[in-house]
Formats: sequence, C-alpha cells, structure tokens
Amino acid sequence: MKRNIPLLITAFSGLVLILAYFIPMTQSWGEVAAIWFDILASIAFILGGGNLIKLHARKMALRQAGWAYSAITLLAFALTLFIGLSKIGVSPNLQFPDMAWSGHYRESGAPFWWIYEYAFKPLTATTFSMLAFYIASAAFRAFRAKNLEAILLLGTAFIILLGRTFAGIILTSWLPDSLAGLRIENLTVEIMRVVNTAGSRAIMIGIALGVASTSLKVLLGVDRSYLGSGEE
Amino acid sequence: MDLDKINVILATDCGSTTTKAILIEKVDGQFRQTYRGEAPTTVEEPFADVTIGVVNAVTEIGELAGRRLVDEQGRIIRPASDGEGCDIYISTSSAGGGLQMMVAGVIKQMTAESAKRAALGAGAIVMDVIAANDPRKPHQQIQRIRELRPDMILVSGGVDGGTTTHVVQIAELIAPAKPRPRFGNEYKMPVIYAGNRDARPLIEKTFDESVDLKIVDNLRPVLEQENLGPARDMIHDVFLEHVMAHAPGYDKLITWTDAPIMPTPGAVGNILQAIADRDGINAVGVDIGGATTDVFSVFNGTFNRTVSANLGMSYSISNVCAEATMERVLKWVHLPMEDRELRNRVKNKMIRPTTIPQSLEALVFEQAVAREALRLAYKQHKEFATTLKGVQQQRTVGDTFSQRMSGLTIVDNMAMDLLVASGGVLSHAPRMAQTVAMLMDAFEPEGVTYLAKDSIFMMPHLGVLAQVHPDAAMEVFERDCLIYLGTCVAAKGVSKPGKPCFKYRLHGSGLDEAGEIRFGELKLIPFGPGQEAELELEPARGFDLGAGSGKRVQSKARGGTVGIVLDGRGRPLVLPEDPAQCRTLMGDWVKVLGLYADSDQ
Amino acid sequence: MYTFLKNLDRRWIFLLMFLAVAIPILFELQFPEHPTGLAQAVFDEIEALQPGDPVLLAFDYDPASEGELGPMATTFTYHCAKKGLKMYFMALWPVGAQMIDDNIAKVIKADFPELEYGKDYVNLGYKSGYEGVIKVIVTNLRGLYTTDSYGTSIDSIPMMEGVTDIRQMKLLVNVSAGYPGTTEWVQYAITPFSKDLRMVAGCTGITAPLLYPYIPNQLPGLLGAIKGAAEYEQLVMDAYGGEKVDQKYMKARQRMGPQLIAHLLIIGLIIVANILFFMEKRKGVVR
Amino acid sequence: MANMISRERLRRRLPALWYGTWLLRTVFVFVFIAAGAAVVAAPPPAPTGLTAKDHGWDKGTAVDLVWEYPGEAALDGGFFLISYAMDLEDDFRIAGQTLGYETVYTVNGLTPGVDYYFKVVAVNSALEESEAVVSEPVAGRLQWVDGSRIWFLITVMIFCGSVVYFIRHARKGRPLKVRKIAGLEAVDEAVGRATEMGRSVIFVPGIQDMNDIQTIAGINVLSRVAQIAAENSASLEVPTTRSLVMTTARETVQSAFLRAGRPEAYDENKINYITDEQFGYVAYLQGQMVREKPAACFYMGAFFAEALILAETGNSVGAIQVAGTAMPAQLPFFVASCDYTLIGEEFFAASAYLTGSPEELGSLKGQDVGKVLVAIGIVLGVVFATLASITGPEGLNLESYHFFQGFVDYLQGTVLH
Repeated sequence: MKRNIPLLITAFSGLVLILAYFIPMTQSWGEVAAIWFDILASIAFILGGGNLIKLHARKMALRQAGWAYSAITLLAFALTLFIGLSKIGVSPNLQFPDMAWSGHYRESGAPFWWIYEYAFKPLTATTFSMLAFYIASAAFRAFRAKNLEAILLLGTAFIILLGRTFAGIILTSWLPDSLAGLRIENLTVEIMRVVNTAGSRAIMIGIALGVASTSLKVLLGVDRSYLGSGEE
Repeated sequence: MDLDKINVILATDCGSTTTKAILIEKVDGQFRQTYRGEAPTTVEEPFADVTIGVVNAVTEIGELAGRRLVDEQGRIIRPASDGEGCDIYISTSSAGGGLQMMVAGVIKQMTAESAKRAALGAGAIVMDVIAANDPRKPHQQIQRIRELRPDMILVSGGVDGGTTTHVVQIAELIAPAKPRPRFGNEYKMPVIYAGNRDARPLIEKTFDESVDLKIVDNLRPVLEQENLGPARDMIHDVFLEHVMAHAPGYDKLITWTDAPIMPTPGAVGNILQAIADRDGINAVGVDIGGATTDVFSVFNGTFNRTVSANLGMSYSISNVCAEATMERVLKWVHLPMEDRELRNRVKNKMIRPTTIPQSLEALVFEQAVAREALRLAYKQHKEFATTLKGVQQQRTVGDTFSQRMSGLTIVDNMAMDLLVASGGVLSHAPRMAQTVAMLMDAFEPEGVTYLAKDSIFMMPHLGVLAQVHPDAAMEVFERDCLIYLGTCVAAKGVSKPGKPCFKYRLHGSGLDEAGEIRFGELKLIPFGPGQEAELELEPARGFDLGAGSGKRVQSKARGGTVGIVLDGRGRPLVLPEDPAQCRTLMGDWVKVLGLYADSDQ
Repeated sequence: MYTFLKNLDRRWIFLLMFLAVAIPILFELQFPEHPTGLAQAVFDEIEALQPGDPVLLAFDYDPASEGELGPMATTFTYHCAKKGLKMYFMALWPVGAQMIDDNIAKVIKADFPELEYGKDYVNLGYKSGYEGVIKVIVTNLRGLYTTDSYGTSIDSIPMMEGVTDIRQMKLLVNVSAGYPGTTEWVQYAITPFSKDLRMVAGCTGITAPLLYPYIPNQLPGLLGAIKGAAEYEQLVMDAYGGEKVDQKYMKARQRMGPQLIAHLLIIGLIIVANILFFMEKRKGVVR
Repeated sequence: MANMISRERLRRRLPALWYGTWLLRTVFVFVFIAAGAAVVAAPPPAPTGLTAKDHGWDKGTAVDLVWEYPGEAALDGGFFLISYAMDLEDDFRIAGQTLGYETVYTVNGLTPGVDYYFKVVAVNSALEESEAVVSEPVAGRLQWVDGSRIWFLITVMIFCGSVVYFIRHARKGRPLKVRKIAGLEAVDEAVGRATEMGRSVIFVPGIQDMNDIQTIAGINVLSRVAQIAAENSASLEVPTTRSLVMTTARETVQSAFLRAGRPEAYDENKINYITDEQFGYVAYLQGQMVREKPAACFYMGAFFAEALILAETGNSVGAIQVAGTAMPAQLPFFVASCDYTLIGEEFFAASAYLTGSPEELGSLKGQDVGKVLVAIGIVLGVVFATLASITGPEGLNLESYHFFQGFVDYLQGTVLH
C-alpha cells in the first residue's frame, strides 16, 4: 500500500500531463496538475526548516565538533525568519495605510533588506567567486597535452579564452579582411556556433533520450527509486 | 662470514616426498653446481625426523663427489677443509604441506589483499581470507577459523591513522574462535598484526594469552603504498620459531643451517626477484606440480606470487579438465582421441599420481592438459597481480574518454622478458620443443621473450643462497640452473591468415637470415645455446612487437636448446571453433616445431 | 625552480588569480568592445518593438551571479525603458525578485522617474514551481499570479488588464544563471508556442554553450556572460547613452578588464603546466 | 553573422518586417518619384471573397483565411496586410502579411471559442492601401487532438513502445549486455578506501529537487553506495539541498542497509537537509570536507557552478571522487577533478548497470531505438538538404529541387514542429 498509492498518483498525473500536451481539450488539466505541484513544493520548505532545526539542535546538544557553527546557524535562521515574518521596520502599503503589516518585507532600508543586502548578497557572491580560483588551479593541474584529444581541447581553450577578451582582437587584427575568418574573435564565434553546437546537440540528444526513458520507467513503475528503493 | 673464502656450498630442499640436495663448488674461480642427490623425506612416521632424509641425500652427494660431507655423528661437516665438508649449508622446506596461513584485513580488495600478497610472497599457502566486508556472517567466519587450523594468522587492516573499529572487529572474530595451530596442541597460535598503528593497544587488549601476538609495521601504511617487507620477514621468523620448531627433527636442522630455513616457494620468489632486480628485467616463473601450480612474476620490480590450489597435473588433473572443459583441452591435440578413453586416463592419473605417459597419445594429451592448467593459473595470477586498489587517481582532460581503472593487472606479456618453467610436465618433457610449445600456448608471450627452464628444480636452493651469497647464487642460476630453450618472437594483433605479420632479420653468431612471417605462420630457426644474434623486426600495420603498432623493433635473440621461434599466430591466440580444423592446425604446428618423433606425426 | 613548480602549492595560484583580478579593478582597465552578431541580434530584437509593446523581463539569477548577469539586466531594463515598452518583471528564483527590485531602483526610479508603477512597469515577483510556472503562465497567467510582488491585487493594476497569458507579450527577455532559466523558457514556452512568442536571453558563461543549439530558431539573440553584456551595453549606450554615460551603465565593460588578465593568467598557467609535463615525460617519470 | 540572423528574423517575423522596413520603403518611393519616372498609380483593388475557417487539429488558437484578388494576377511588389479584432468597432490588431501572390494566411495566437473578424487589405508597391475586405465572425475551436503535434506523438509512441517492448523482451530472460562503466565499478573502491582510512563517505545528490530526473538517477546510485557502505560498515553522509530529496534519500539508504543485512547500522541523522541556497550548501559542504576529510565523495545529480568548487575541495583533501551528471557544462570540471565521471547517458544507465534488472536493461535498449530514430532523421535531413542545395534553386533541376526542398520543409516545419 505504501508503494502502490504513490505509484498510482505518479502514473495518473504523468498521464494527465502527457495528454494535456497532445489533446488541447485537456490542457487545463495539465495546468491544475502543475499548480498542485507548486503547492506541494512549498510544503517542502516546512519539512526543510524542521530538519534544519533538528540537525543543528542535535549537534549542539551532543556538543559535536563545530557545534558553535550550529548555534550561529540557528540564531541566524531564527532572526531572519522573525524579521521577515513580522515585517519589522516595514512601512505599510499605500493602499492600506492603516495596516502595519500590509507592507512588503523586502522594502529597502528595512532590517530584512539590510540582512539581504549586507550579509546574504556578499556571502553568496564570495562563494561563487571562488570558482575563479579553482578554475585556475584545476587548469594548472589537469590541462595536459597528453593525447590528441587533449591537444585539440587545449588549442580550443586558448582560442576561446583569448576570443572572449580584447586580447584576441589585438593579437590577430593584422590579418587582412580576406582572412577575417581566422581572427580569434571570429574563430571563437565559429567554434561556439559550429563545433560546440554540434557536440552539445549530440550530448543533448543522448541526455534527452535518457531523461525520456527514465521518466517512462518512473511512470510505468519500473523505476521506484524515488520512493526509496529500487526493490520491494 | 668472508664471502671470498667460500668454496663449497651445500643446499637441501625438504619437499613433501623427496629431499633434494645439491652441491655448489668453486671451479676455476666460478661457482658451479656440481653434484646432486636425492632421498625420501623422513618427516612422517616411522622416522619422524627430517634430518635422516637430509643426511641420506647429502651422503649420496658425498659419494658422488668423493667428498665426505657427513661426519660419524650424522652431522654435516663444516667448514670445508681439504676434500671434506662444506662452507655453507642452507635449506628450504615444504614438507608437511608447506606453510599454511590465514590472513585477515578490513576490505577484501585492499588491506586483506595486501596481507594475502605478503603471505603468498613469503611462500605460504593462503587457506582463507577474512575481511570486514566479507559476505559471510560473523558466526560462519568464526566457524571457518576454527575448522582451518592454519600455521599462523596474519592480521592487517586500516592504514596508519585509519580505521580502528574494523580492525578490532576482525580481531574479535579471531580471538573467540581460539584457533588452534596445525602442529602440536600445546603451543599458542602465532598471530602477526601488521595493521593500523593506532589500533595496536586495542589489538593487544583483544587477543588474550591464548595466542602469541607479534606486532610489526603496517603492511599498508597508506593506501597508495604497500610495505610488505616487515610482515614477510616476521612470517619467516615465525615459520622458523613455531612451525618448523614443532615439526619432527627440524629443531636439529635449524641448528645446522647457516641461513634461516625458508618455505620453498618463498625461496623461488627470492631468486626470481634477485635476477629481475639485477638485470632490470620483467620475469615470470611457473612451477606446475601435481596438486598446485605456483606462478611468480616480477614486473617493474613488483613481485607477485599466486598459488592455484586446484590446478595441477595429477591430484588436480580432473579439476583442470572440468574448469577448462574437455573440449578446450582437446583443441591442443593433433591426434584423434576418444572421449571415453580420455576420461579414464584422467581418473587414472588422479588415483595414480606418479604414473608417466606410456604412449604418444597419452603424452600429447597430458601436455594439452598442462597447457590449460598453465593458462588458467596464469589467468588467476593476472587477476591477482594488480595495481593497488583504493588509490586516488589524478586525471587530466586527456582522460575524459579513457578513464582507466585502478586495480588493473600489472602483468604485461609484452613487457615480459624472461619466462622460466619448472615442474614435472615442463622440465621432464621428452623434447625441449614440447616445453617451448606449452609455454607459448599457455602464456602467449608477446614481443621478444626468452624461454628457459629450471634444469633440476634448483631455484629454491638458490633462493636461500641469494640471501647469504648473492653472487654465487646468480652465477649458478645463470650457468647451471637455467637451461635456455630459446627466444620467442610473437606479434600482438590479429589479422586474416596469409596476410603479412612481420618481417625479421637475424645476424650474428654465424646466423644471417631474413624473411617474412605471415599471419598464422610459425617458424623455428635452430640456434644453439650460448649464442646471441641481432634481431631486427618490422611488424606490419596492426601488429605490435613492443614499440607500438607497425613500429620497428631492435632486439637480441638468444639461442637455446630449441632455437628461435617466430610466431605469427597472433595475440590473443585464437583457435578455430571447428574441432577438425583445429586438429589440422595443431598438426601443422607440431610439424613446424618438430614436437614429436617424425614417425609419429 | 622545477621542483618548486612541480609541487606548487595551489595557494600561489590563488594569489596570482587574486592579483589578476584585483589590479585591473583598481586601475580601471577598460577596452573597446566590438559587438558580435548575437549581441547585435538581441539589440535589434528590442529595437524592432514599438513603444507601448508589452515585454516580459524574467530575471532568473541571484546575487552569486550578479557580477556576471547584473550589467546585462541593467542594460535590458534601460533599453526597454528608453524604448517606452511596457515592462512585466518576474522571477523563477526566490532572490530573483530582489534582483528585479534592484534594477527598478537603479534604472527606472533613478533615470526614468516619469514611468509609473502599474502603468509602465510591474513586478510580478517570484513564484515557486520551477518550469511548472512557465508551463502554466504560458497559457494562463492568472492561474498563478493573483498579486504582484508587493501583494497588490493584479486586478487593480492597470497594465495587467486584458493580460491573460504571456503569449500576449511581444518579447520575452530572460536573464538566467542556471535552472530554471533560459533552457526551461525555451522548452516550455518558446518551443510549444513558437508562432506566438519570441525570446532573447542573457546567460552565464558556463550555460552559454548549452544554449547555442537554440540559435537562431528558438533564440534569435543571446548574450553570453560578461562579454555578451559588454557588447550589448556598448550597442545600447552608443544608441541611447548620449555624451556622458553613467558609471552604472559601464559595469560590463569595466569587468572585461579583469577577465582579460585572468584569462591570460590561466593560459600562462596551462603553458607552464605543460612545460613541466613534458619535462617530466622526458625524465621518464610519466609513462 | 549579424546580417544572417537579422534577415532570418525578419523573414520569420513579418510584422517586424513591416515596421522595420517602413522607413526604407518610404525613402525608396520618394526617390522613385523624385526621379520623375513615376506613373501615379491608383490604389489597388480590394481583395474579394474572404473566407475564414477554423484551423483544424489544433487547440483553437488559429484560423485559416483564403481570399481572391481581382487585380493583376499578383500584387506586384506589394503585399496583403491581415488584421483581426473581436469587435468591428475595435482597432484591428495586425496579424501579419503575405507577399503579393499568396492569398492564404493562418492567423495564430487567438483565444479559443471567441469570435473574431478578419480583415485583409491589399497594399501595392507604392504603399497605397486598397479597400478592406472583412470576414464573417469565426471562432477557433478547441480540437481533440493537436494536429501540429501529431508527429511528435508518433515519435513519442515509437520511442515509448520500443522501451516497453524491450522491457518485456528482457523480462522473458533474453540477456542484454551493457558496456563496463568504470565509474560505477569504482564505487566499491571508493567506499573501501573510506573504510580503511576510517573516514566518512559523502554522497551529494545534486542540488535539484526530486522532479529532476538527474536526482532520481543519483538516488539510484546512492542505493548502491549505501549498500556497500553498509556491508563495509562505513559511515555514509548525505547532505541535501532539498527536503524532499532528504526524505527520499533516507528511504533509499534505509532499504539499502536492510538489503545488506545491517538495518541496525542505519542512522537517519547522517542524511540531512542543509539549505536550498546553492552557495550556502556549498559553504557547508566545503567546511565539512575540510574538517572531516572524507575519503570518498560522490557527486551524482544535477550540478551547476558548485561542481568545480566541491570537486576541487574533495580533490585537495585526497578523496576518491566519482561524479555523474547530465549537465554538459559541468562535465569538464568533474573530469578534471574527479577520479571517475559518468558522462550524461552513462549516468542514466547507472541504475540499469547496477541492478542488472531486465526492466532497466530493456529500457536502455529502448533508448538505442530512439537514437536510431534520431540518426535516421539527421541523415535524411542532411541528405535531402544537400540534394536540394545541389539541384536548385538556380541549379540543375528545379523539379527535383522542389521535391527535396519540400521534404526538408516538411521535416522541419511539420515533423519537427
């Protein structure tokens, strides 16, 4: 029972979404299914929040290594949630000037916005920026002209790296117009447009077929891993 | 000991049935093996004293050499004086079934495998491997430990600083099982611990007084590296102290020898490793016996040994036929044979292990079985002799489409330089060419490979000698132990019969020949022992002789009792499906190599 | 030297990278841009619209990718405002709504004070549900959106009148940092309704190669990373910027400086690494 | 390339052409007149006999228009302008235009079931408009089947049919072979390493929710990793970015432990939801990796920018890393930093490979049929397009050109619609 009902729901809603694509009459059913999904998806936030509290509370209770981080996490979580929910410092909506809570929680200058602007934004941007460093170190380690494929890759990488900057333009601007196609910036475009596209398409076709067949397996109940395990 | 003053060396190998003794003497400034003697081993009742057999064998040599080696008290005379005694006496032993061990580790493919490698390398037979990821239930494992009664147990597990819980878990399987040693109920089971350094105190706590715990350095200090030496040495020590000391007469024998007694296979491994190290070559050795087949290999300095317990020419012959299938065995036979008769022959050999073939058919059949036994043993060896598993791989972008796995075999037939055969069916084949054919068919060497055989199974003796007097061991190994059969030249690749395979040119030592080998062709060029010729090879496209597909190779061919065999049959060697076709093909090969007497062909 | 480089601690590389990025920023290194076809196509696509045409601006990115995508979002907003298009902003990323707010404040409120919220532009905000949102709003906008981002009922917003689905938009402009993003817009909006909808997009460098296959049928124009943004910025500012361009409309071109040096550094590192590799090969360390 | 695209765009999007070239045309006409060679042309005659009919096999958003033109056989250099409105009083909204010799048009983007009036005006080369002809009100009707998607439906049915066929085929016990996938063979090794080193195994199921097929594929691999971890009694940690993935992962790991015969060793506290925020998650994982130095890391699912950050951190702490993703952009990063990488399809084939169950293997075979279909389509398209460019339009044989080009158009316009 624990398995059959979800399987039925999956099969049914999957079928509805497929039908909705081919049969215009049923298009609205598909919309309903999608809206339901959206509602369910938001329940996940509650589930997630609950686990977050549990995980970090446990770490603190057991005094596990680094439990202080957990304390900070929980504190930040509670604070943000409180400030956001209670809309502290938010001025009311112009339409409802009497209702203090009618304003928008993201209003600039309000504490929530402040958290966002001065904590969240710089933090995520910083983490993302680390990519630049890792790309450099990975390139240093892994880009070796070991075989033919690697040499081709290396050549392409150089062209693209240069072509995406002003350096490419400077380096080959002396080429006459009859050879303009060989200028690095033009080569870059051609590589992206022809070679890369051909390769990407091939990968995409393979992946799309993989996705389609996995989806079909899910719909048919062959693949039940999303219910916890492949086997009964 | 002053090595320069050593002139006479006596060595014995106490096998399970015979004790073989050899005498090595310095002749004209060079060490030569001069005489040998044999006597039945006397470990069992009624004698129950190994030294009796040793003395008998040594006495035989003494008589042959006209040199008194044993004194009136039945002791070996040392040091040598004029016409009497020897300077060094050494011995190996595989009596009583050799050294039988059980090993344990955390992960079967990692530390447990390293432990197995250490035990095998030391010359032991590994009876079972216990691991934390063993699919068997704990009580089944305990039961197994109780039943087995090994000579000693090697416990490893965890890298240094790694897991302790798993190691203790394994110890907790072994300790309550209270394993009992094979010999003598009165003494404690030796347990060697060669695992995570951090787990030592816990291990000491887990094993109580009922076992004799020895602790050595971790044999896998990090996953990337093995350190088998300390564990191997400890196995030898324990072998001497415990196992040998409790076997009848060994206590006496130990006091006679100048070097620790080694398990026979360990000694064979030793000499092979020594020769590979000295010459910087890759070598493979095989010893095919009645019940088991040992394969030794040294590739790029890494030594490996496997024992294929169920592959042999007498006790295990039935199993060989079952595992390889009779159909496959018969592919190597060029004469028509009747299935029923063959089955009888197999059974007969099993119950009467010492019989030797009486007819041509019987000989051809036995050698066909040998090919399969060797092939299967070599396959097992390849699977065991691998790079270390559990090692982080550093990839580059070039590896995107060729993600090589770790744990691949390090055995590379192309890189193999020397293949040494020993064991009855190989060394006692009526014609040397037969040995060559068996080696080539079973091992499928690629490129240029020298083939040799151990003349009188002297490798164990030399293996121990190599520890005391390496130069002497090497000299004797080169001159008297190895009988060079010749050189095998085989191209890797497959094509259609009749297409070009490779061109060759040989010159030197009175030989000047050139020609072309076509695919499927086999050619024998007689070239006597001790001779060497320059060899120039030019493989056709799609064939590799060591430098890559279609690339020229310059090498040296070595003469031998058989000669130079140019093999264009392709690698891997594929035999036709159709039995009749196969038989014709075998007939051709037999003719080319002159395997059996002309009248029989 | 050889051994130092061979066992190079990656922190040295990190330091070099830091300098490669920091120095051009401090010295405000800047280079002229030569727009390529794709940026030109994006520009033309918006140029071809008439004042008052409705445009959907979907900003699916977050502060993490702001560095790469912010400038193009800003320029898109500026371009649409200059053209007098009706702008409908929305986001499939939770923080996308914030990105919209930022751009509204930075561009519309600052430089186009005459534009009125609800009449000339509206922020529909974030909706959860990934591509499901696209699937619904492409046929039924009101099925999901009942209020704008600030909780105002859609029915009371003048410019939402008569808007039932996003197929009524003359153009979709998508700025995307990943999933859900341009790929999903193409798959769930453009492909099934290719006759009704057109779209241009701007994306991060890493996703650009994956979007090229959609050019030109599903995507007539595409801005790839900061380079694409810089080209587009150049086009828009040449056309509308006037004499003196505000600093905030030069961000993309300013960021091309560090990109140049960083790329050169990476090329240098690869070359050094390969020299080491061949030295090792000659020494026989690697087989 | 700029020109190519904009020309392409203009050809496809006619209203844009209308506005975009308005200026040019006007200038052209002025020049023409100024040159003094002009004949003052009269406004063109109005089109007649306009009929509007619901476009069949669709979702009711299109209406077909047909009209006649009484003037010259074709409107030389001119065009017809088509517009529509719900009410005659309203402003007509321009739908598009056709070239002077085409007297059919399909209006798209209508609301189903609503009556529309359609108007056609002839415009000559001097941009003089004729009288308009207005149709009777017509509504698009919602049909049962969307005809424009019929080919897609056929393709889907062939593909699904072959997957189902091969699943049944495999169930009957006919063996199907899968190539060896190094990355999956390495699972044992990676978990083994963690066991020997007494460190943990980290499994990252991507940063997408359960609705992403890649996450499902990742969970399939997790099942195997968990089983081996259970057999080895290694510590397995699964941090997730989505709470639904966390629940699924818990179920999966629990049943894997059960399968390995060690249900008691399962600890759900090791499978946690961290945060939905991409880089918050990355920061957590990085911290954990640097502190705990896991010996094995698995990245199986959908990844974005964090791929390289995670893999490089794992690489630097010396872990064996196995990655699998269908995100082409992240594959190069994984290849450079991980020990093994499952590339795209391999990743989806993982569950078939690991379970070896006939159903799974059958579906792989079905995928191959899909690939064959695609390959046939590509070959046909390329061959015909090549033939078309050889034969015409200025080339050798106009008739065969029309045949070939017609086929290509059909393939592009209808089959691949």
